[in-house]
Amino acid sequence: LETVPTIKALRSKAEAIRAAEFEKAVSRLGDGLSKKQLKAVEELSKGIVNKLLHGPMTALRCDGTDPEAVGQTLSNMEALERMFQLSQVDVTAMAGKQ
Amino acid sequence: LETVPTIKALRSKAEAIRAAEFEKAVSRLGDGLSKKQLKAVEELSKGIVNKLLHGPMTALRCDGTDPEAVGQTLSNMEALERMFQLSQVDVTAMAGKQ
Amino acid sequence: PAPAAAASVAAVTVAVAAPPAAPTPAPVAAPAVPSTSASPSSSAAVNTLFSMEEEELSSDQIQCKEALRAGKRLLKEKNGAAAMVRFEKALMLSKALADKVQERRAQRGLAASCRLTHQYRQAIKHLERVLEISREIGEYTGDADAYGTMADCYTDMGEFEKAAVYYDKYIERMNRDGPI
Amino acid sequence: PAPAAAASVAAVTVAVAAPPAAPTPAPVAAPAVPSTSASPSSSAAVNTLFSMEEEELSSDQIQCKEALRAGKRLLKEKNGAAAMVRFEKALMLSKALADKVQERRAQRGLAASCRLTHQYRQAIKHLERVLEISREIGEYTGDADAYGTMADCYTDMGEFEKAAVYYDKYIERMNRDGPI
Repeated sequence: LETVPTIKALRSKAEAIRAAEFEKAVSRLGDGLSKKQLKAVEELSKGIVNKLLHGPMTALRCDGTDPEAVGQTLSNMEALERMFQLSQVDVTAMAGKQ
Repeated sequence: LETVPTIKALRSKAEAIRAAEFEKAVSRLGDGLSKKQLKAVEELSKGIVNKLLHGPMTALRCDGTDPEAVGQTLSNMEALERMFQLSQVDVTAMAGKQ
Repeated sequence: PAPAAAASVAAVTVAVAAPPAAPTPAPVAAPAVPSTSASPSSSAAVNTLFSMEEEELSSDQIQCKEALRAGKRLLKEKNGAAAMVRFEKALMLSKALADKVQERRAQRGLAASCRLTHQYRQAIKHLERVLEISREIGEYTGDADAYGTMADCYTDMGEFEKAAVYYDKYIERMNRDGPI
Repeated sequence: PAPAAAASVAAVTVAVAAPPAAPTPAPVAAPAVPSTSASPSSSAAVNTLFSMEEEELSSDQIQCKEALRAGKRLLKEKNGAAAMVRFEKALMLSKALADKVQERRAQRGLAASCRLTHQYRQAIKHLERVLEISREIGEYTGDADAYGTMADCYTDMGEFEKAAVYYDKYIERMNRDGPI
Protein backbone atom coordinates (compact mmCIF):
# COMPACT_ATOMS: atom_id res chain seq x y z
CA LEU A 1 0.00 0.00 0.00
CA GLU A 2 2.98 2.30 0.37
CA THR A 3 3.20 2.32 -3.40
CA VAL A 4 -0.31 3.70 -3.97
CA PRO A 5 0.74 7.37 -4.03
CA THR A 6 3.58 6.47 -6.37
CA ILE A 7 1.17 4.85 -8.81
CA LYS A 8 -0.96 7.96 -8.77
CA ALA A 9 2.05 10.23 -9.25
CA LEU A 10 3.37 8.16 -12.14
CA ARG A 11 -0.06 8.19 -13.77
CA SER A 12 -0.27 11.97 -13.41
CA LYS A 13 3.16 12.51 -14.84
CA ALA A 14 2.50 10.27 -17.83
CA GLU A 15 -0.90 11.84 -18.46
CA ALA A 16 0.59 15.32 -18.39
CA ILE A 17 3.16 14.31 -21.00
CA ARG A 18 0.55 12.55 -23.13
CA ALA A 19 -1.92 15.44 -23.02
CA ALA A 20 0.76 17.99 -23.92
CA GLU A 21 2.03 15.97 -26.88
CA PHE A 22 -1.52 15.26 -28.01
CA GLU A 23 -2.44 18.95 -27.95
CA LYS A 24 0.68 19.80 -29.87
CA ALA A 25 -0.15 17.18 -32.50
CA VAL A 26 -3.75 18.37 -32.78
CA SER A 27 -2.63 21.92 -33.45
CA ARG A 28 -0.31 20.61 -36.17
CA LEU A 29 -2.97 18.34 -37.65
CA GLY A 30 -5.36 21.24 -38.10
CA ASP A 31 -9.08 20.93 -38.71
CA GLY A 32 -8.74 18.39 -41.49
CA LEU A 33 -9.51 15.48 -39.19
CA SER A 34 -12.86 13.86 -38.62
CA LYS A 35 -14.03 13.17 -35.08
CA LYS A 36 -13.31 9.52 -35.63
CA GLN A 37 -9.78 10.20 -36.80
CA LEU A 38 -9.13 12.49 -33.87
CA LYS A 39 -10.35 9.71 -31.60
CA ALA A 40 -7.93 7.29 -33.25
CA VAL A 41 -5.05 9.69 -32.65
CA GLU A 42 -6.05 10.08 -29.01
CA GLU A 43 -6.30 6.31 -28.65
CA LEU A 44 -2.82 6.05 -30.09
CA SER A 45 -1.44 8.41 -27.49
CA LYS A 46 -3.19 6.55 -24.68
CA GLY A 47 -2.22 3.16 -26.05
CA ILE A 48 1.47 4.01 -26.05
CA VAL A 49 1.38 5.34 -22.50
CA ASN A 50 -0.59 2.37 -21.20
CA LYS A 51 1.58 -0.25 -22.87
CA LEU A 52 4.76 1.51 -21.82
CA LEU A 53 3.71 1.94 -18.20
CA HIS A 54 2.27 -1.52 -17.78
CA GLY A 55 5.59 -2.97 -16.63
CA PRO A 56 6.44 -0.28 -14.08
CA MET A 57 2.87 -0.24 -12.78
CA THR A 58 2.86 -4.00 -12.33
CA ALA A 59 6.16 -3.70 -10.50
CA LEU A 60 4.50 -1.36 -8.01
CA ARG A 61 1.75 -3.81 -7.16
CA CYS A 62 2.22 -6.98 -5.14
CA ASP A 63 0.33 -8.34 -2.20
CA GLY A 64 2.24 -7.87 0.97
CA THR A 65 2.61 -11.51 1.94
CA ASP A 66 6.02 -12.50 0.67
CA PRO A 67 8.63 -10.37 2.49
CA GLU A 68 11.12 -10.68 -0.37
CA ALA A 69 8.55 -9.48 -2.90
CA VAL A 70 7.70 -6.56 -0.64
CA GLY A 71 11.34 -5.54 -0.53
CA GLN A 72 11.60 -5.69 -4.27
CA THR A 73 8.41 -3.70 -4.74
CA LEU A 74 9.74 -1.01 -2.43
CA SER A 75 13.03 -0.84 -4.30
CA ASN A 76 11.10 -0.60 -7.57
CA MET A 77 9.14 2.24 -6.04
CA GLU A 78 12.24 4.11 -4.99
CA ALA A 79 13.81 3.67 -8.40
CA LEU A 80 10.68 4.93 -10.18
CA GLU A 81 10.40 7.94 -7.91
CA ARG A 82 14.02 8.81 -8.61
CA MET A 83 13.76 8.22 -12.33
CA PHE A 84 10.50 10.03 -12.95
CA GLN A 85 11.12 12.65 -10.26
CA LEU A 86 7.77 11.82 -8.73
CA SER A 87 8.50 13.38 -5.37
CA GLN A 88 7.88 16.75 -7.00
CA VAL A 89 4.56 15.56 -8.31
CA ASP A 90 3.15 14.05 -5.15
CA VAL A 91 3.88 15.41 -1.71
CA THR A 92 2.98 12.17 0.06
CA ALA A 93 5.75 10.33 -1.76
CA MET A 94 8.97 10.38 0.21
CA ALA A 95 11.60 9.59 -2.36
CA GLY A 96 15.32 10.14 -2.26
CA LYS A 97 16.29 12.68 -4.83
CA GLN A 98 19.51 12.75 -6.74
CA LEU B 1 29.13 1.31 -19.05
CA GLU B 2 27.34 -1.73 -17.63
CA THR B 3 24.10 0.05 -18.35
CA VAL B 4 24.72 0.45 -22.09
CA PRO B 5 22.97 -2.81 -23.08
CA THR B 6 20.07 -1.88 -20.83
CA ILE B 7 19.64 1.44 -22.61
CA LYS B 8 19.58 -0.36 -25.92
CA ALA B 9 17.07 -2.93 -24.65
CA LEU B 10 14.78 -0.27 -23.24
CA ARG B 11 14.93 1.67 -26.48
CA SER B 12 14.07 -1.47 -28.45
CA LYS B 13 11.16 -2.33 -26.20
CA ALA B 14 9.73 1.17 -26.37
CA GLU B 15 10.18 1.39 -30.12
CA ALA B 16 8.39 -1.93 -30.61
CA ILE B 17 5.44 -0.66 -28.57
CA ARG B 18 5.40 2.66 -30.39
CA ALA B 19 5.62 1.14 -33.86
CA ALA B 20 2.83 -1.34 -33.12
CA GLU B 21 0.49 1.33 -31.76
CA PHE B 22 1.35 3.65 -34.63
CA GLU B 23 0.59 0.98 -37.23
CA LYS B 24 -2.71 0.23 -35.50
CA ALA B 25 -3.63 3.90 -35.53
CA VAL B 26 -2.68 4.32 -39.19
CA SER B 27 -4.92 1.45 -40.18
CA ARG B 28 -7.76 3.07 -38.25
CA LEU B 29 -7.07 6.51 -39.70
CA GLY B 30 -7.38 5.23 -43.24
CA ASP B 31 -6.15 7.02 -46.32
CA GLY B 32 -7.76 10.33 -45.41
CA LEU B 33 -4.51 11.75 -44.06
CA SER B 34 -2.01 13.88 -45.91
CA LYS B 35 1.68 13.04 -45.68
CA LYS B 36 2.13 15.99 -43.40
CA GLN B 37 -0.63 14.84 -41.07
CA LEU B 38 0.76 11.33 -40.98
CA LYS B 39 4.12 12.83 -40.06
CA ALA B 40 2.49 14.77 -37.23
CA VAL B 41 0.91 11.59 -35.89
CA GLU B 42 4.26 9.80 -36.05
CA GLU B 43 5.94 12.71 -34.29
CA LEU B 44 3.27 12.47 -31.59
CA SER B 45 4.05 8.82 -31.00
CA LYS B 46 7.79 9.48 -30.87
CA GLY B 47 7.36 12.55 -28.69
CA ILE B 48 5.45 10.63 -26.05
CA VAL B 49 7.99 7.82 -25.93
CA ASN B 50 10.96 10.21 -25.78
CA LYS B 51 9.50 12.40 -23.07
CA LEU B 52 8.36 9.41 -21.04
CA LEU B 53 11.68 7.60 -21.26
CA HIS B 54 13.85 10.64 -20.64
CA GLY B 55 13.81 10.10 -16.88
CA PRO B 56 14.67 6.39 -16.91
CA MET B 57 17.31 6.91 -19.59
CA THR B 58 18.95 9.68 -17.62
CA ALA B 59 18.92 7.41 -14.58
CA LEU B 60 20.93 4.87 -16.55
CA ARG B 61 23.69 7.31 -17.41
CA CYS B 62 26.24 8.68 -14.98
CA ASP B 63 29.97 8.91 -15.19
CA GLY B 64 31.62 6.29 -13.03
CA THR B 65 33.48 8.62 -10.70
CA ASP B 66 31.24 8.92 -7.65
CA PRO B 67 30.90 5.44 -6.11
CA GLU B 68 27.52 6.28 -4.57
CA ALA B 69 26.14 7.44 -7.91
CA VAL B 70 27.42 4.26 -9.53
CA GLY B 71 25.56 2.15 -6.99
CA GLN B 72 22.37 4.07 -7.60
CA THR B 73 22.72 3.79 -11.34
CA LEU B 74 23.15 0.04 -11.02
CA SER B 75 20.10 -0.27 -8.83
CA ASN B 76 18.14 1.83 -11.33
CA MET B 77 19.32 -0.53 -14.02
CA GLU B 78 18.19 -3.61 -12.11
CA ALA B 79 14.81 -2.07 -11.40
CA LEU B 80 14.29 -1.13 -15.06
CA GLU B 81 15.29 -4.57 -16.26
CA ARG B 82 12.81 -6.14 -13.85
CA MET B 83 10.03 -3.71 -14.67
CA PHE B 84 10.36 -3.74 -18.43
CA GLN B 85 11.45 -7.39 -18.59
CA LEU B 86 14.46 -6.36 -20.59
CA SER B 87 16.40 -9.55 -19.97
CA GLN B 88 14.18 -11.22 -22.56
CA VAL B 89 14.91 -8.50 -25.05
CA ASP B 90 18.67 -8.41 -24.79
CA VAL B 91 20.81 -11.44 -24.07
CA THR B 92 23.78 -9.40 -22.90
CA ALA B 93 21.74 -7.93 -20.08
CA MET B 94 22.04 -9.98 -16.93
CA ALA B 95 18.98 -9.06 -14.92
CA GLY B 96 17.24 -10.82 -12.11
CA LYS B 97 13.81 -11.91 -13.20
CA GLN B 98 10.76 -12.08 -10.99
CA PRO C 1 -30.64 5.24 -13.68
CA ALA C 2 -31.66 2.05 -15.47
CA PRO C 3 -31.55 2.10 -19.27
CA ALA C 4 -35.27 1.32 -19.60
CA ALA C 5 -36.14 4.38 -17.53
CA ALA C 6 -33.98 6.64 -19.67
CA ALA C 7 -35.65 5.34 -22.82
CA SER C 8 -39.15 5.91 -21.49
CA VAL C 9 -38.26 9.42 -20.36
CA ALA C 10 -37.26 10.17 -23.92
CA ALA C 11 -40.51 8.73 -25.25
CA VAL C 12 -42.61 10.74 -22.83
CA THR C 13 -40.78 13.97 -23.52
CA VAL C 14 -41.23 13.61 -27.22
CA ALA C 15 -44.93 12.71 -26.82
CA VAL C 16 -45.58 15.77 -24.63
CA ALA C 17 -43.77 18.10 -26.97
CA ALA C 18 -45.51 16.73 -30.05
CA PRO C 19 -49.16 17.76 -30.35
CA PRO C 20 -50.73 15.68 -33.14
CA ALA C 21 -51.77 18.77 -35.12
CA ALA C 22 -48.40 20.27 -35.92
CA PRO C 23 -47.33 19.19 -39.38
CA THR C 24 -45.54 22.47 -40.08
CA PRO C 25 -42.34 21.50 -41.83
CA ALA C 26 -41.10 25.06 -41.62
CA PRO C 27 -37.43 25.36 -42.55
CA VAL C 28 -36.10 25.89 -39.09
CA ALA C 29 -32.68 27.47 -39.12
CA ALA C 30 -29.86 25.23 -38.10
CA PRO C 31 -29.61 25.92 -34.39
CA ALA C 32 -26.63 28.02 -33.47
CA VAL C 33 -26.49 26.43 -30.07
CA PRO C 34 -26.94 29.00 -27.31
CA SER C 35 -24.09 29.10 -24.88
CA THR C 36 -26.47 29.58 -22.00
CA SER C 37 -29.85 27.94 -21.75
CA ALA C 38 -32.15 28.10 -18.74
CA SER C 39 -34.11 24.88 -19.06
CA PRO C 40 -32.22 22.64 -21.42
CA SER C 41 -34.35 19.52 -21.35
CA SER C 42 -37.70 21.09 -22.19
CA SER C 43 -36.49 23.48 -24.86
CA ALA C 44 -34.41 20.73 -26.39
CA ALA C 45 -37.42 18.43 -26.57
CA VAL C 46 -39.42 21.07 -28.44
CA ASN C 47 -36.61 21.64 -30.91
CA THR C 48 -36.45 17.92 -31.57
CA LEU C 49 -39.88 17.98 -33.15
CA PHE C 50 -38.99 20.42 -35.86
CA SER C 51 -35.47 19.43 -36.71
CA MET C 52 -35.88 15.64 -36.77
CA GLU C 53 -36.91 15.44 -40.40
CA GLU C 54 -34.60 18.02 -41.87
CA GLU C 55 -31.31 17.67 -40.10
CA GLU C 56 -29.09 14.69 -40.10
CA LEU C 57 -28.65 15.30 -36.39
CA SER C 58 -31.58 16.28 -34.24
CA SER C 59 -31.41 19.45 -32.25
CA ASP C 60 -31.09 17.39 -29.09
CA GLN C 61 -28.14 15.56 -30.53
CA ILE C 62 -26.49 18.78 -31.61
CA GLN C 63 -27.10 20.40 -28.24
CA CYS C 64 -25.77 17.34 -26.47
CA LYS C 65 -22.57 17.37 -28.51
CA GLU C 66 -22.26 21.09 -28.03
CA ALA C 67 -22.65 20.74 -24.27
CA LEU C 68 -19.99 18.02 -24.18
CA ARG C 69 -17.63 20.19 -26.18
CA ALA C 70 -18.20 23.22 -23.96
CA GLY C 71 -17.72 21.05 -20.88
CA LYS C 72 -14.42 19.73 -22.17
CA ARG C 73 -13.20 23.22 -22.90
CA LEU C 74 -14.11 24.33 -19.39
CA LEU C 75 -12.35 21.30 -17.95
CA LYS C 76 -9.22 22.32 -19.81
CA GLU C 77 -9.55 25.74 -18.21
CA LYS C 78 -9.82 23.97 -14.84
CA ASN C 79 -13.28 25.45 -14.31
CA GLY C 80 -14.89 22.43 -12.67
CA ALA C 81 -18.11 24.08 -11.57
CA ALA C 82 -18.94 25.54 -14.99
CA ALA C 83 -17.95 22.31 -16.71
CA MET C 84 -20.29 20.37 -14.45
CA VAL C 85 -23.29 22.43 -15.63
CA ARG C 86 -22.49 21.57 -19.28
CA PHE C 87 -22.03 17.90 -18.56
CA GLU C 88 -25.27 17.79 -16.54
CA LYS C 89 -27.05 19.19 -19.57
CA ALA C 90 -25.33 16.66 -21.83
CA LEU C 91 -26.29 13.90 -19.43
CA MET C 92 -29.98 14.84 -19.49
CA LEU C 93 -30.02 15.14 -23.26
CA SER C 94 -28.18 11.87 -23.78
CA LYS C 95 -30.62 10.10 -21.48
CA ALA C 96 -33.57 11.63 -23.32
CA LEU C 97 -31.99 10.42 -26.56
CA ALA C 98 -31.19 7.05 -25.01
CA ASP C 99 -27.70 7.56 -26.45
CA LYS C 100 -25.42 5.52 -24.24
CA VAL C 101 -22.21 6.57 -25.94
CA GLN C 102 -22.95 10.22 -25.29
CA GLU C 103 -24.17 9.42 -21.78
CA ARG C 104 -20.85 7.73 -21.08
CA ARG C 105 -19.03 10.84 -22.26
CA ALA C 106 -21.20 13.01 -20.04
CA GLN C 107 -20.55 10.73 -17.06
CA ARG C 108 -16.81 10.91 -17.70
CA GLY C 109 -17.00 14.67 -17.89
CA LEU C 110 -18.97 14.82 -14.65
CA ALA C 111 -16.39 12.62 -12.95
CA ALA C 112 -13.59 14.92 -14.09
CA SER C 113 -15.57 17.98 -12.96
CA CYS C 114 -16.17 16.42 -9.56
CA ARG C 115 -12.47 15.65 -9.20
CA LEU C 116 -11.60 19.25 -9.98
CA THR C 117 -13.99 20.38 -7.25
CA HIS C 118 -12.70 17.70 -4.84
CA GLN C 119 -15.98 15.76 -4.76
CA TYR C 120 -14.24 12.42 -4.92
CA ARG C 121 -17.17 10.21 -3.82
CA GLN C 122 -19.36 11.76 -6.48
CA ALA C 123 -16.64 11.32 -9.10
CA ILE C 124 -16.40 7.64 -8.24
CA LYS C 125 -20.17 7.25 -8.66
CA HIS C 126 -20.03 8.73 -12.15
CA LEU C 127 -17.15 6.43 -13.05
CA GLU C 128 -19.08 3.41 -11.78
CA ARG C 129 -21.83 4.41 -14.18
CA VAL C 130 -19.21 4.70 -16.97
CA LEU C 131 -18.20 1.08 -16.37
CA GLU C 132 -21.85 0.03 -16.24
CA ILE C 133 -22.54 1.65 -19.62
CA SER C 134 -19.49 -0.06 -21.11
CA ARG C 135 -20.99 -3.40 -20.11
CA GLU C 136 -24.40 -2.40 -21.45
CA ILE C 137 -23.10 -1.46 -24.88
CA GLY C 138 -20.35 -4.08 -24.96
CA GLU C 139 -17.71 -1.48 -25.77
CA TYR C 140 -14.98 -1.07 -23.21
CA THR C 141 -12.79 1.76 -24.53
CA GLY C 142 -11.57 3.87 -21.64
CA ASP C 143 -12.38 1.39 -18.91
CA ALA C 144 -8.74 1.15 -17.85
CA ASP C 145 -8.77 4.94 -17.54
CA ALA C 146 -11.94 4.81 -15.46
CA TYR C 147 -10.50 2.28 -13.02
CA GLY C 148 -7.29 4.30 -12.77
CA THR C 149 -9.18 7.49 -12.06
CA MET C 150 -11.36 5.81 -9.43
CA ALA C 151 -8.17 4.61 -7.76
CA ASP C 152 -6.76 8.13 -7.94
CA CYS C 153 -9.88 9.38 -6.15
CA TYR C 154 -9.52 6.80 -3.39
CA THR C 155 -5.85 7.79 -3.10
CA ASP C 156 -6.83 11.44 -2.75
CA MET C 157 -9.22 10.45 0.06
CA GLY C 158 -6.47 8.47 1.79
CA GLU C 159 -8.28 5.14 1.25
CA PHE C 160 -5.23 3.27 0.02
CA GLU C 161 -6.73 -0.23 0.37
CA LYS C 162 -9.58 0.62 -1.99
CA ALA C 163 -7.18 2.48 -4.26
CA ALA C 164 -4.98 -0.60 -4.51
CA VAL C 165 -7.95 -2.75 -5.54
CA TYR C 166 -8.83 -0.36 -8.35
CA TYR C 167 -5.22 0.16 -9.46
CA ASP C 168 -5.04 -3.61 -9.86
CA LYS C 169 -8.07 -3.55 -12.15
CA TYR C 170 -6.49 -0.65 -14.02
CA ILE C 171 -3.16 -2.43 -14.46
CA GLU C 172 -4.92 -5.60 -15.56
CA ARG C 173 -6.64 -3.69 -18.38
CA MET C 174 -3.98 -1.21 -19.46
CA ASN C 175 -2.01 -3.70 -21.51
CA ARG C 176 -4.99 -4.95 -23.49
CA ASP C 177 -5.50 -3.95 -27.06
CA GLY C 178 -8.22 -1.45 -27.65
CA PRO C 179 -10.69 -1.76 -30.50
CA ILE C 180 -8.97 -2.00 -33.87
CA PRO D 1 29.97 13.71 -49.42
CA ALA D 2 30.09 17.49 -49.09
CA PRO D 3 26.93 19.46 -49.95
CA ALA D 4 28.67 21.48 -52.63
CA ALA D 5 29.64 18.29 -54.45
CA ALA D 6 26.07 16.98 -54.36
CA ALA D 7 24.74 20.22 -55.78
CA SER D 8 27.26 20.30 -58.59
CA VAL D 9 26.48 16.68 -59.47
CA ALA D 10 22.87 17.65 -59.89
CA ALA D 11 23.79 20.63 -62.04
CA VAL D 12 26.03 18.54 -64.26
CA THR D 13 23.44 15.79 -64.66
CA VAL D 14 20.76 18.20 -65.70
CA ALA D 15 23.09 20.03 -68.09
CA VAL D 16 24.12 16.80 -69.80
CA ALA D 17 20.55 15.61 -70.10
CA ALA D 18 19.33 18.94 -71.43
CA PRO D 19 20.44 19.68 -74.98
CA PRO D 20 19.61 23.34 -75.72
CA ALA D 21 17.52 22.49 -78.79
CA ALA D 22 14.69 20.54 -77.16
CA PRO D 23 11.74 22.83 -76.46
CA THR D 24 9.19 20.04 -77.04
CA PRO D 25 6.57 20.49 -74.36
CA ALA D 26 4.90 17.22 -75.32
CA PRO D 27 2.24 16.12 -72.82
CA VAL D 28 4.19 13.31 -71.20
CA ALA D 29 1.92 10.90 -69.38
CA ALA D 30 2.19 10.98 -65.62
CA PRO D 31 4.83 8.34 -64.95
CA ALA D 32 3.48 5.18 -63.36
CA VAL D 33 6.76 4.68 -61.55
CA PRO D 34 8.45 1.43 -62.60
CA SER D 35 9.23 -0.87 -59.71
CA THR D 36 12.55 -1.90 -61.23
CA SER D 37 14.79 0.41 -63.17
CA ALA D 38 18.29 -0.42 -64.40
CA SER D 39 19.97 2.97 -64.41
CA PRO D 40 17.95 5.32 -62.25
CA SER D 41 20.07 8.45 -62.37
CA SER D 42 20.46 8.77 -66.14
CA SER D 43 16.89 7.87 -67.10
CA ALA D 44 15.53 10.04 -64.34
CA ALA D 45 17.56 13.02 -65.46
CA VAL D 46 16.14 12.72 -68.95
CA ASN D 47 12.60 12.51 -67.63
CA THR D 48 13.18 15.64 -65.61
CA LEU D 49 13.50 17.68 -68.76
CA PHE D 50 10.06 16.84 -70.05
CA SER D 51 8.02 16.70 -66.91
CA MET D 52 9.41 19.76 -65.10
CA GLU D 53 7.02 22.22 -66.70
CA GLU D 54 3.85 20.17 -66.67
CA GLU D 55 3.87 18.19 -63.48
CA GLU D 56 3.82 19.59 -60.03
CA LEU D 57 6.41 16.96 -59.19
CA SER D 58 9.15 16.06 -61.61
CA SER D 59 9.64 12.47 -62.61
CA ASP D 60 12.82 12.39 -60.54
CA GLN D 61 10.95 13.58 -57.52
CA ILE D 62 8.23 11.00 -58.02
CA GLN D 63 10.73 8.23 -58.54
CA CYS D 64 12.65 9.33 -55.47
CA LYS D 65 9.53 9.25 -53.31
CA GLU D 66 8.54 5.92 -54.79
CA ALA D 67 11.96 4.45 -54.05
CA LEU D 68 11.78 5.68 -50.46
CA ARG D 69 8.33 4.16 -50.06
CA ALA D 70 9.42 0.83 -51.51
CA GLY D 71 12.48 0.84 -49.28
CA LYS D 72 10.41 1.44 -46.18
CA ARG D 73 8.09 -1.39 -47.10
CA LEU D 74 11.03 -3.74 -47.57
CA LEU D 75 12.49 -2.62 -44.24
CA LYS D 76 9.22 -3.55 -42.60
CA GLU D 77 9.52 -6.97 -44.20
CA LYS D 78 13.05 -7.16 -42.74
CA ASN D 79 14.52 -7.46 -46.23
CA GLY D 80 17.60 -5.33 -45.66
CA ALA D 81 19.40 -6.12 -48.91
CA ALA D 82 16.42 -5.30 -51.14
CA ALA D 83 15.65 -2.18 -49.10
CA MET D 84 19.20 -0.99 -49.55
CA VAL D 85 18.86 -1.04 -53.36
CA ARG D 86 15.78 1.21 -53.14
CA PHE D 87 17.40 3.63 -50.76
CA GLU D 88 20.55 3.78 -52.91
CA LYS D 89 18.33 4.78 -55.80
CA ALA D 90 16.54 7.37 -53.65
CA LEU D 91 19.91 8.69 -52.51
CA MET D 92 21.16 9.20 -56.07
CA LEU D 93 17.95 10.87 -57.13
CA SER D 94 17.82 13.13 -54.10
CA LYS D 95 21.41 14.19 -54.69
CA ALA D 96 20.66 14.89 -58.36
CA LEU D 97 17.68 16.95 -57.23
CA ALA D 98 19.75 18.60 -54.48
CA ASP D 99 16.83 17.77 -52.19
CA LYS D 100 18.35 17.51 -48.75
CA VAL D 101 15.15 16.43 -47.02
CA GLN D 102 14.79 13.44 -49.31
CA GLU D 103 18.50 12.73 -49.08
CA ARG D 104 18.20 12.61 -45.31
CA ARG D 105 15.36 10.11 -45.63
CA ALA D 106 17.45 8.00 -47.98
CA GLN D 107 20.40 8.10 -45.59
CA ARG D 108 18.13 7.04 -42.70
CA GLY D 109 16.81 4.19 -44.81
CA LEU D 110 20.33 3.11 -45.74
CA ALA D 111 21.34 3.15 -42.08
CA ALA D 112 18.38 0.94 -41.15
CA SER D 113 19.16 -1.40 -44.07
CA CYS D 114 22.78 -1.66 -42.98
CA ARG D 115 21.73 -2.47 -39.42
CA LEU D 116 19.47 -5.23 -40.69
CA THR D 117 22.41 -6.70 -42.57
CA HIS D 118 24.75 -6.19 -39.59
CA GLN D 119 26.92 -3.60 -41.35
CA TYR D 120 27.15 -1.42 -38.28
CA ARG D 121 30.09 0.77 -39.34
CA GLN D 122 28.35 1.59 -42.57
CA ALA D 123 25.09 2.34 -40.71
CA ILE D 124 26.95 4.79 -38.48
CA LYS D 125 28.40 6.54 -41.53
CA HIS D 126 24.93 7.06 -42.98
CA LEU D 127 23.69 8.40 -39.65
CA GLU D 128 26.60 10.81 -39.44
CA ARG D 129 25.48 12.14 -42.81
CA VAL D 130 21.92 12.42 -41.43
CA LEU D 131 23.18 14.67 -38.65
CA GLU D 132 25.25 16.66 -41.13
CA ILE D 133 22.21 17.29 -43.32
CA SER D 134 20.19 18.39 -40.28
CA ARG D 135 22.79 21.05 -39.62
CA GLU D 136 22.86 22.06 -43.26
CA ILE D 137 19.12 22.59 -43.47
CA GLY D 138 18.74 23.80 -39.89
CA GLU D 139 15.99 21.26 -39.21
CA TYR D 140 16.77 18.73 -36.51
CA THR D 141 13.76 16.40 -36.43
CA GLY D 142 14.93 12.88 -35.79
CA ASP D 143 18.40 13.77 -34.57
CA ALA D 144 17.74 12.21 -31.15
CA ASP D 145 16.75 9.05 -33.00
CA ALA D 146 19.91 9.16 -35.09
CA TYR D 147 22.16 9.48 -32.03
CA GLY D 148 20.27 6.66 -30.31
CA THR D 149 20.63 4.40 -33.32
CA MET D 150 24.34 5.15 -33.65
CA ALA D 151 24.73 4.22 -30.00
CA ASP D 152 22.78 1.02 -30.62
CA CYS D 153 25.22 0.17 -33.41
CA TYR D 154 28.23 0.73 -31.17
CA THR D 155 26.53 -1.43 -28.54
CA ASP D 156 26.03 -4.19 -31.09
CA MET D 157 29.73 -4.02 -31.91
CA GLY D 158 30.61 -4.21 -28.23
CA GLU D 159 32.09 -0.70 -28.20
CA PHE D 160 30.37 0.43 -25.03
CA GLU D 161 32.48 3.55 -24.44
CA LYS D 162 31.50 4.98 -27.81
CA ALA D 163 27.93 3.84 -27.28
CA ALA D 164 27.78 5.69 -23.96
CA VAL D 165 28.95 8.91 -25.62
CA TYR D 166 26.20 8.71 -28.22
CA TYR D 167 23.51 7.64 -25.74
CA ASP D 168 24.38 10.79 -23.81
CA LYS D 169 23.80 12.89 -26.90
CA TYR D 170 20.54 10.99 -27.49
CA ILE D 171 19.31 11.53 -23.92
CA GLU D 172 20.24 15.18 -24.06
CA ARG D 173 18.01 15.64 -27.12
CA MET D 174 15.08 13.33 -26.39
CA ASN D 175 13.38 15.69 -24.01
CA ARG D 176 13.45 18.66 -26.35
CA ASP D 177 10.37 19.79 -28.12
CA GLY D 178 10.28 19.06 -31.78
CA PRO D 179 9.08 21.57 -34.35
CA ILE D 180 5.60 22.86 -33.60
